[in-house]
Amino acid sequence: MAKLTDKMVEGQPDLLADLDAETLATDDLLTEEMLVNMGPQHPSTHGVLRILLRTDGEVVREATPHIGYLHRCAEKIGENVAPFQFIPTTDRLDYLAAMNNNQTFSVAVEQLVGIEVPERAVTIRILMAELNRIASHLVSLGAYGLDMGAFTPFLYAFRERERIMDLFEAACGARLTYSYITIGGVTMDLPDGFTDACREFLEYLEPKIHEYNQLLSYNQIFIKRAGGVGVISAADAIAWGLTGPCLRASGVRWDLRRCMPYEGYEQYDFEVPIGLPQGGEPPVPPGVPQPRVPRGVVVGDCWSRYFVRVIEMYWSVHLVRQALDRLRPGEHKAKLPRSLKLPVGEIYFEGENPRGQLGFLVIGDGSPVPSRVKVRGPSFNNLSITSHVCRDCLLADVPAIVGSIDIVMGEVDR
Amino acid sequence: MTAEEITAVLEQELADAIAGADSGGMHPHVWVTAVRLHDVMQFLRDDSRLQFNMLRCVSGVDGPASNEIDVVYDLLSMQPAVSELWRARHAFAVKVRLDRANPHVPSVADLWPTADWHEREAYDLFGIVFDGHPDSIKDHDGLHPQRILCPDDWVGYPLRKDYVFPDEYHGIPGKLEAVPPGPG
Amino acid sequence: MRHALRWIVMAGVWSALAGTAWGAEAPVPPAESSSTILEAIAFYAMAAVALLSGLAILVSRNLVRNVVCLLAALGAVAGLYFLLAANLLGAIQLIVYAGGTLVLITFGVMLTSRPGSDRQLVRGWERIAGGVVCVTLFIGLCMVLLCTEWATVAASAEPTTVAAVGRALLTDYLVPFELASVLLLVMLIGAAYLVRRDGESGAEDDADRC
Amino acid sequence: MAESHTRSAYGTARQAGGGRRSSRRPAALIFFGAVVAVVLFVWALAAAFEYVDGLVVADSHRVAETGEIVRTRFGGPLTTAEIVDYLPERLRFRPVSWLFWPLQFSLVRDAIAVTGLVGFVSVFTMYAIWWERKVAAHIQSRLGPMRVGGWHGWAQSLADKIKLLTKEDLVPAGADRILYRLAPYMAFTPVLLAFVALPFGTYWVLRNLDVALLFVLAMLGIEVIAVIVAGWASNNKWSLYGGMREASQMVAYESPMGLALLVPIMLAGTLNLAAIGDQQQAGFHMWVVFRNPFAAVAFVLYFVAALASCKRAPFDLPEAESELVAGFMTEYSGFRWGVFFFAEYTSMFVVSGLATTLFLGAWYSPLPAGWGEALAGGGVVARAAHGLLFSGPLWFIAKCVALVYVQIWLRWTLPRVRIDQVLYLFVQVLLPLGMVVLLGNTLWVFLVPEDGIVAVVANTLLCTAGVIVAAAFLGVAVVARARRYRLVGSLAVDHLPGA
Repeated sequence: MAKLTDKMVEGQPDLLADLDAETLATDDLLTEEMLVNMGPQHPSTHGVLRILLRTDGEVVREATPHIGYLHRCAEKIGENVAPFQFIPTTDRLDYLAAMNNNQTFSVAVEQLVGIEVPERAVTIRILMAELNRIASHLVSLGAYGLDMGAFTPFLYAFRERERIMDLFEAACGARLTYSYITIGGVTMDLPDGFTDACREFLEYLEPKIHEYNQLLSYNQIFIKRAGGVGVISAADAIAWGLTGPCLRASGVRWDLRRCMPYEGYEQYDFEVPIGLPQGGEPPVPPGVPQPRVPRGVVVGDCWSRYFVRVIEMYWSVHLVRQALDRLRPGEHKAKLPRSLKLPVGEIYFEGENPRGQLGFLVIGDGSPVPSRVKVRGPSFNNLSITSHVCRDCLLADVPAIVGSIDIVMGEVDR
Repeated sequence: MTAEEITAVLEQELADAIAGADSGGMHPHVWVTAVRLHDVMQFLRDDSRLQFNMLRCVSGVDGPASNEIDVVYDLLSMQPAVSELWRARHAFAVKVRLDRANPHVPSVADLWPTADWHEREAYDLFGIVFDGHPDSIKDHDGLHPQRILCPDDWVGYPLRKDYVFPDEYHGIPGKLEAVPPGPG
Repeated sequence: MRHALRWIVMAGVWSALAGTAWGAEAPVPPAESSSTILEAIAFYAMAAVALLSGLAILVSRNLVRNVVCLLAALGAVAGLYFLLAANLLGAIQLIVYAGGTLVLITFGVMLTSRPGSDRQLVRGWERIAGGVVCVTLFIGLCMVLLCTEWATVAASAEPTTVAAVGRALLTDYLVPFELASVLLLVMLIGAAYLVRRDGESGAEDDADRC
Repeated sequence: MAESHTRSAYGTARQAGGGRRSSRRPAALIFFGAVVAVVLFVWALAAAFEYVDGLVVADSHRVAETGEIVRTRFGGPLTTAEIVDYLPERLRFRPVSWLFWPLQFSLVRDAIAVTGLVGFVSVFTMYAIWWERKVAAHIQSRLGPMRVGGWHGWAQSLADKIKLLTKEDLVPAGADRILYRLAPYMAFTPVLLAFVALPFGTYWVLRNLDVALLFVLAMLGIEVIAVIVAGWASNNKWSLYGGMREASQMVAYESPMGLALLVPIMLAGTLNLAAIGDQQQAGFHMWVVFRNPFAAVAFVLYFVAALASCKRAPFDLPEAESELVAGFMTEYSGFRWGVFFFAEYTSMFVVSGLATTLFLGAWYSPLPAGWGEALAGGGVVARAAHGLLFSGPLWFIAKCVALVYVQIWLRWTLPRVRIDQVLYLFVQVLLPLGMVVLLGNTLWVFLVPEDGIVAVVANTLLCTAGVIVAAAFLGVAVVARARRYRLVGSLAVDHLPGA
């Protein structure tokens, strides 16, 4: 198919550029094909993403995402620093889920070197990763409401996220880029009083998620705007390498924490919610009012992607509670030599991030510095399906679809 | 199936395409010749026993010591299930060794559309040209997949070991000490 | 020339809108005192605006400028109606023309004009024929204007209330009223049919047409 | 602890500069004082004139006319001599009559009225903007502007206005200069003109037009053209989209709005807003919205169409932030953007003014006006009590403010509707509904006897429904106020030691 490239854009005369009132004849006003740049500065592109839209009136004929505005070449840094110095760079990949990034990279290196992580450290890691998953989903739900024009849910979501920020700040002093989970365990042990503050937060959060359902999820206008829009079939999702909530919303019950368990996730009991057709009832932990999928929703559409994240927040709360019960006193970090020599060999490990499967290919060559660190960002793959999904949709649907895929540019551009 | 069985099936079916195998270790993979890569990938995806339906990652690896560039394809086979959990059958990797001066390898974007962006990134950062890539353009570097992360007129491939960061780009100084020639 | 045009448009829009407000005079226009002078000023201002913005429409080729000039012209005509204490007519003129038709014209012209279709070549003899027709028309109009003696009715004490118009419509002029409504209905159905015959059928295509 | 420290430091700085401070009057205070003074002076003049008009003009008119009182606030012949003759003895010395001399020219009286009107409109709009930010904040469990001008940041929109005034006045390259500058004023002037025919009270109307309703609708229609022109002239693809969306939205909502307005006209029998308002004075059961079920549905239909007409709440597509950056207002900044904003809030008031006058018993309180007859004629205090309890501009403004509140409330809870859904809703759902309501109302007016059993039952049912809805509003407000700490939760919680 004729791909749209920047070269063609330069060639395209900007219809309105040389508008001089006298010379313009009426025919230039005809709404034939128009090239519109949504981004890189645009209120609803979640960061520095530029989507070139070829539109005919309100209907978008083709949408081509252009990325690379936030490219810092993190992988080059990976090849020049020791693994525990690379941890702060992993914070800045998916800057809304720094704990999960740290955890995945640490597990990859630990499996490569063969380090035994103490029991308490593993539990703290799962506790922190699931809390960060809740925080990340809160941001994506709030931002998605904003894309649809509902301003209020964003504020509620950030009000809840503030509580999680306080918990993280108490644990490791940072609010966004924690570098708390490192190779061999966690940098500092939990402060006393953390576990009851965490339990109190979970008591506070659970009814609030139900409140959002009333405010946004079951709102008729929201369902009309999101239901049946940007439908991705299971085959397309797998073909385009979609992972995480986007894959599950298309009906694929696949979650690395259950299908390829790591870090002791197999000992925790939780369900994997998937996109359900109209009237379906997603699995919910006990004590939570049973949500039901409203009319007009199709498996794999924007609404399902949004709602899978809501249900996952319920299960993450359930997981954090189990992790809190499982906490035993003990070492918080394994004893490691000063400069950790990486064995000659390679490993490709993927962890379940809030946005999908974050993969690390780490190749060691005997020196303390890895010879190659490849980062497979889930948003990078999730975003690649935009041009396939946004064909012949309305202009107002493009932010809806991109918002439901929930991308973070730090992870796309690396 | 275990890594050894997969290698055995591959050697039995496409013996000439396989250049080596390392099914032990944590990252079981098989070496494939660049020319026959597309057939191997086609077989891996469509064979009833293997069914690798998800291409997880395409990564370029630069090894200046042996003067070659590798391309690593990480594949995963997911066992679909109607309502309960999908099962992970097996994960496997395919590696191709290319000449560092003129790395060419056929594109697999037609088998897994996810490869489209991964291959563009591999070209952008390593200079590996994927022949037959759907988003190819012809410019000063000849026919190649379009760059995805760096600007289109960027010179050089950043992740190569021998890459030297440019002094300036459109007047923006690259290095502190190298004072760029005054613009204009 | 462009500056003059600019001032005409600005004066036109301002006086038209001011005229509508001020023109809506109290029901009893006082016979004497200074207001007749004000009325005369308003009348000539609005007449001038109507003429000049009409002229401006001919001169300018930019659609949206034409829209603004048309708005000024229609507003001025509405102002004149208000001056004549025909408030109903003034309000209808504003709603139907300035509010509704103008938007539809803008919308219609923008969506339907094909590129290059309106640049017909005007050859020599067509120009002459056009000129002749215009001159004859102009002379005819002037003769009509000068020869007939207009029935100068006294300034009506009461502005025609809506009730009076309504009663007249449904009693004395019922037949033309019904005929007009039938005509409108036929046009409505015709328009719907034309759009439908354009190849699209079914409701979901309408979503694409907007 | 931190807060007090800075204040004291700030305090000390002030003492240090004490000497200089007294000479430097805060500019805002002077400016605001001037505005208040002008508004008060105009209101005082209008009130004085209304007092004189009440005394003098009433009799002269009844004599001249054929019995029917044609009395408007500012119409009718009035000479200084007449005024002075009727003044009480002690006021009759030379300078007073000299003072009233200019009032005889109707143009002067109009000028006073228009100034008062513009004064009211600008003050109301300024506070509507501030109020929307406060209401939105409290809906979103935050505080909104708190700092500018003291108590709850009351001078916030004043500060915004001054900031907008001082912003650079730029016109985008390639924009159509004349139209770009003209568009905001084309948007604002018609909405202000709508106030000419909008009655605040029986005599509180600048021009008691016989076709007042049509005139106000016409003015709202012209504003659309300003948006299209603005969208086109700012040479920006996003604003072109905003302009086009406004055009298609206008085509969609105009017809259902017209049909919905036919119902109260049919019940009242006239287009004169003052007359329609006066027919609803016999207590709240006589309000049009409670007359028959079709009128109630017509009110809801009109309100939805009105939301679309002033681009509010779910229908704010022409300036949809998340899709079109800022729609037709993308290229506007500084004062021009302020004028567009002003026009939007003023049209919100005009639209709710129409809804109040036509459906919610205009300037009459729920108490039947008959009870207040004794108070009406009395002295100033009695007239004030009458104004507060029974009928007067305060009731009209209160109802309009309530409807504006509903519009604000809707904006901060509902997501935005898509353009084809708006067209579908208005053309294929509300238009047929409007026709059914019109037909139903016609049959109801003809077939159902005015005080027959059916009409009374329907009326009481609707009245009870109305009372229940009003009580529900108040109830929710009170309960939420009482439990506001428990609901909001996190604002009142103490942070962890480390945080």
